Amino acid sequence: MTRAEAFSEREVAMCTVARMVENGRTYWAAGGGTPLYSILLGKKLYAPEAQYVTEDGVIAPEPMLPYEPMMTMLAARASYRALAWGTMNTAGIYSQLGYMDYGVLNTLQVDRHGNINSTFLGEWGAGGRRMHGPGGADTIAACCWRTILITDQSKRKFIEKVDFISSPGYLDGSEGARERAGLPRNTGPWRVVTPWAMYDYQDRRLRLMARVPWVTVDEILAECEYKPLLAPEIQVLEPPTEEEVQLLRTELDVRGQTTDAAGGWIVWDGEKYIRGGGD
Amino acid sequence: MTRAEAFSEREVAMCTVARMVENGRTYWAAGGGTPLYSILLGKKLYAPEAQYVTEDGVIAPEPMLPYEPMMTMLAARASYRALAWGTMNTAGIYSQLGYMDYGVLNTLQVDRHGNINSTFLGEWGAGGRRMHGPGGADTIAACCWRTILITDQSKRKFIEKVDFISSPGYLDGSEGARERAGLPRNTGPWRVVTPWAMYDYQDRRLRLMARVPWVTVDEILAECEYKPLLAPEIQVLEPPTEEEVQLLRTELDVRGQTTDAAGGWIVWDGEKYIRGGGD
Amino acid sequence: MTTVSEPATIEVLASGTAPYHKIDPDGFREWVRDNKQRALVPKLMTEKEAVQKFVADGDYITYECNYLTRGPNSLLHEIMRQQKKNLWIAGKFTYVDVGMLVGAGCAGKVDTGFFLCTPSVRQALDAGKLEVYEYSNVIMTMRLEAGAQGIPFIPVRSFGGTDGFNHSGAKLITDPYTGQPTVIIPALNPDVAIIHVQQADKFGNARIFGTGISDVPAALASRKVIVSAEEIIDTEEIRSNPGLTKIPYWCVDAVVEAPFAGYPGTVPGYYASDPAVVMEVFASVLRGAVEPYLEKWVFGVNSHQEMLEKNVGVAKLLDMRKRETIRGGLRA
Amino acid sequence: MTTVSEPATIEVLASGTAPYHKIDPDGFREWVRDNKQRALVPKLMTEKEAVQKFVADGDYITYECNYLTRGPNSLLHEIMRQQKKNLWIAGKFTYVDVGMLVGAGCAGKVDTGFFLCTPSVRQALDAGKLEVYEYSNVIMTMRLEAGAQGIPFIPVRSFGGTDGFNHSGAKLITDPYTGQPTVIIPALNPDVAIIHVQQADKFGNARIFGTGISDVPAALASRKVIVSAEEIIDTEEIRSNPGLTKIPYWCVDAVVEAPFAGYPGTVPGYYASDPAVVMEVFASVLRGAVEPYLEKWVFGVNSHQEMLEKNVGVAKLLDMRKRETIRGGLRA
Repeated sequence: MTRAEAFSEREVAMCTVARMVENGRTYWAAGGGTPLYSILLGKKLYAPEAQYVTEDGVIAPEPMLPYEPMMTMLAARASYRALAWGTMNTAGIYSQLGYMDYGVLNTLQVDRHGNINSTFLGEWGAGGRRMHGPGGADTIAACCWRTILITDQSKRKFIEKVDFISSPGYLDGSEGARERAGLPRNTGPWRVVTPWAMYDYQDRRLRLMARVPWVTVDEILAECEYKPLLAPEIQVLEPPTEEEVQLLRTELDVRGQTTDAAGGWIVWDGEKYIRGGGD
Repeated sequence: MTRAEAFSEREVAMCTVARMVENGRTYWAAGGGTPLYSILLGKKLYAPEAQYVTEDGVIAPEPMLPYEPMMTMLAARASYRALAWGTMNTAGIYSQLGYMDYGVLNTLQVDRHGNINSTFLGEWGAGGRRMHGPGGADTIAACCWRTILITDQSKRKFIEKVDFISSPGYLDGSEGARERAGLPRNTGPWRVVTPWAMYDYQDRRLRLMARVPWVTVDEILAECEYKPLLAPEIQVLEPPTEEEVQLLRTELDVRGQTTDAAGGWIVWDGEKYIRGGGD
Repeated sequence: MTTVSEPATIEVLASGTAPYHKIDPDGFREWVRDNKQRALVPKLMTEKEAVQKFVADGDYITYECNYLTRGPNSLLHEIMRQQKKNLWIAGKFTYVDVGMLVGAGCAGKVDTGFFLCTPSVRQALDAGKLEVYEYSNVIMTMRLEAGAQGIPFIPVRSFGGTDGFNHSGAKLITDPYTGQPTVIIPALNPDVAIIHVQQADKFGNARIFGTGISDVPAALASRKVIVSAEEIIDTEEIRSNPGLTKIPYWCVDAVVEAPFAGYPGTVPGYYASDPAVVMEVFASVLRGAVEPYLEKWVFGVNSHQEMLEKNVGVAKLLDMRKRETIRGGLRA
Repeated sequence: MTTVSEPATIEVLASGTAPYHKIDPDGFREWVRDNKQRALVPKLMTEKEAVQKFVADGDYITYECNYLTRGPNSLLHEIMRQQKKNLWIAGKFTYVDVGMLVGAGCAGKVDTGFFLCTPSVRQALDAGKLEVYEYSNVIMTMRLEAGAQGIPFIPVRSFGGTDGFNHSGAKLITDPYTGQPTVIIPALNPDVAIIHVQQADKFGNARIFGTGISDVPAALASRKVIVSAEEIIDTEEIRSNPGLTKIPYWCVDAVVEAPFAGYPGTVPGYYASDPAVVMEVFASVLRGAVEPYLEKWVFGVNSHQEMLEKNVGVAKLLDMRKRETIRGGLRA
């Protein structure tokens, strides 16, 4: 595998998630953006026998890539060569039944306990900024065995307590809080991936476990509103490879709408990675 | 229409029901016996635009007749040229939604309030005779707007109070009893048809409204365990026509399993109908 | 085998506080009895007639799927042209459509789901012209599923613990069978559903190919159902393969022949999208500049066909059709 | 729009008193996580292996549809041959099958539905060897539907007011949304489902043509699922038309290639029934003389294929195939 010479921050996060994709596991990709592209990237390069569904109930497709703009669900190319076609309740019901190993989703805000806000910034009903709502992410976060959250590393996103819980994390963080709220046993947030870092959870609290080579732990912590737990040893994530970014750019996000939507660029100067413009 | 010269008691009941079938109405036929044949007879002779479903969720078929023995549901000939195919829950759900105008069913026992027993003769759990159970008839009796019950005229069948309510009539006969039990509003028993008579309901109590020409009201009442209400004028039902019995015998119940299963024969002697052997 | 000791009551642990569309299973049944044709009656009409007849101001409306994929766009456009007011929108799996309906002045309430929350939506919210109640996509389609069964509510395994729950019609109860906290959600029976399908006969028997969101539940759960179809096919064709019928005629009140009704989006198996116009609508809704788009594509024409004629043209339509090369399972 | 005043509790107006199969949505999820293959793993095996591996004494079993129509008869016969004991049977839309299973000594409990209550069933009941709990066909398939959604119960609009209700696991509650009395029924998650289909691939992706009873809910609701198929088809064929797949592979634990498995009944589109043997089984079960039938068709042979070879023969099978002339919608 060859080192990629230049890549965007968003591409970093997608490549990191792609490497987490496992053969023989099922994934529910929230919407049709970074979660779907991360899974497809992982499936193409590392885990061809990973299977996924999207909200329209497509089961294990072999999509005809690239998609046309905004046509990542329901379109013929997106549902091509599936093993079965269903509906949104198909996806909902299989996840209720425990068939979905992993949910992959993104968000605007995530808090200390992995709760997700994509609905409202500010106090609901008392001024603030209305956003798009949870979509399918609420059911993904509730019912998949493990959820992987993709977001950007920013103080506005990593906050102590989300303004509005659109999709459930560990709620108030107490043991059994999800079960008391009616959610299935032994489910919940598992990883958070940003262009800079990866987090897991210890006792239902977010914990920094890894960083990319070109960012320090302090820089990461500076982009968190509160101080997350720290793993005893902070691992260093592998940067994107040339194969990964090529595939992303030529077959998946060919128009760059998903990968370029946010974040700066990182360039390999022959000795080290340098953070470039953007952001 | 020509008078039929000879016919069985069971044929009489089926022809009576067939004449009640209306264009533009929906029917749920319980099982695949007399209810289905009665509807098909009515559809073929009187109401081609009546539509029906059976328990397997077939919608408005044009079956290839005759059926092979016991093959009145699910078989290719039975579901032929339907407008849609479904499942048992299809039938269940459309009836819950109020799409089924009429349910047609048969039974072992019916009581004063139209309650139906097909489960147990005797005291449940304390000896007696176990029967086959309600099948789909419970949902038919609960959810179709009106139910038409086909049974034989016998003291053992027309009883004061059924031993076991398999499918609901007016329950204890009080106003609102069905609603209090969770059943949909304004539904319930509508007619009972036997080879001898037809009944409707007044204030949720069974009422004799018509008889066949060869049986007197007293003979009918002698075959009821209790005395049903009597309509001010007891109408006389038209006997089967040659067209009806021919169609029944040549296209529908070609092996006579349904029509000959019970009851004697009636013969036209040139002046009047005479009850013959059997019974 | 389990015998649970019987509580005399079921505890309600929490209740959302939002208004929800009226739940009345018995009333819905009576509507069906009095309004749904169980006879095979031809229901072909124009989009204009269908919307005049079956969409009223204040109606709760659901549609399948959305503006970009098998969208009932000819009907959505007509609703905007007829300036229907104060609609309550089932905002599940929507994209640009809610922003368009708000921009056109048609929307009064939204149950979300998901929708692009655009400047015009935010203005309407701030001005108190729009109310939003909180659900999620699957919770909305499960509400429709309950409505499609004629039952008042249904248990679900998601939604608990969210703030959406608090601003919804959901409840958390102690399940009487397991004793575990369980979320139940209110059924949804919209006043009107508009659904675009690939094929239908004149009575409304409809075929849908490919994946979907909640076409069948929406058709069963709604009091009035308008189906638009790429092609009207003969009932003989329907009867030749009953396994392909997704929605039976008796649910359907109006059938509109509407080739390319999904424009500028795709209808699987029939045509690919028009990417330039997809980006145009997306950008204009997102930027809150929806009026020019509506002016050009909705208000500036009298019908969907006129829009195709004036704004699209044969070459583009043929190209969209040509680019849709996948057929397996998408054409009968 | 409605805001109902919130009761702190929901009244339970009545409860059935019968035992019901364990309801444990979270436990079912864990079973799925630990036992269902999400990888594409070939699952072809013989009827003997499948029953040995996936049917245990005491299991709650459901099957589709029944002995006479698309019946999983090769598997039912094998269960009897292997003398599985004390099965709890989902007796919905059954016919002769319950009488056969009781006659073969395999059944311990039945949730009915409908079954031919034959002399041998009555003897077993009187001897205390068989227990029957009371439901109806739709109540049973709705219980499976709830089980297939992973929820503990579901409201229904029938069953209220019956004596079946009293001898079941149903409850009558005050619906917290409308205030009206509403029946809820316990979900059903069988231990094992056996389903005969027209086509499946080696992974278990299954196509079913024609009408059905509750194939898909049964497959989703059950811990172990054995599918037998008239034909094994290639996965390429499955992928060529995903709209025809009714059961996806991940629900299925075993796939048995079983041409003519529905004998003596029909499999729509493939073969008509054998009327003489249909009448034979019907008569023998009804008269309580089921042993000679079982001896000839079940115990006297080692496998379904041997039964076809010894007791049926080529000419009859070809004739059954020939008499099934209807193809529309029943063959891919």
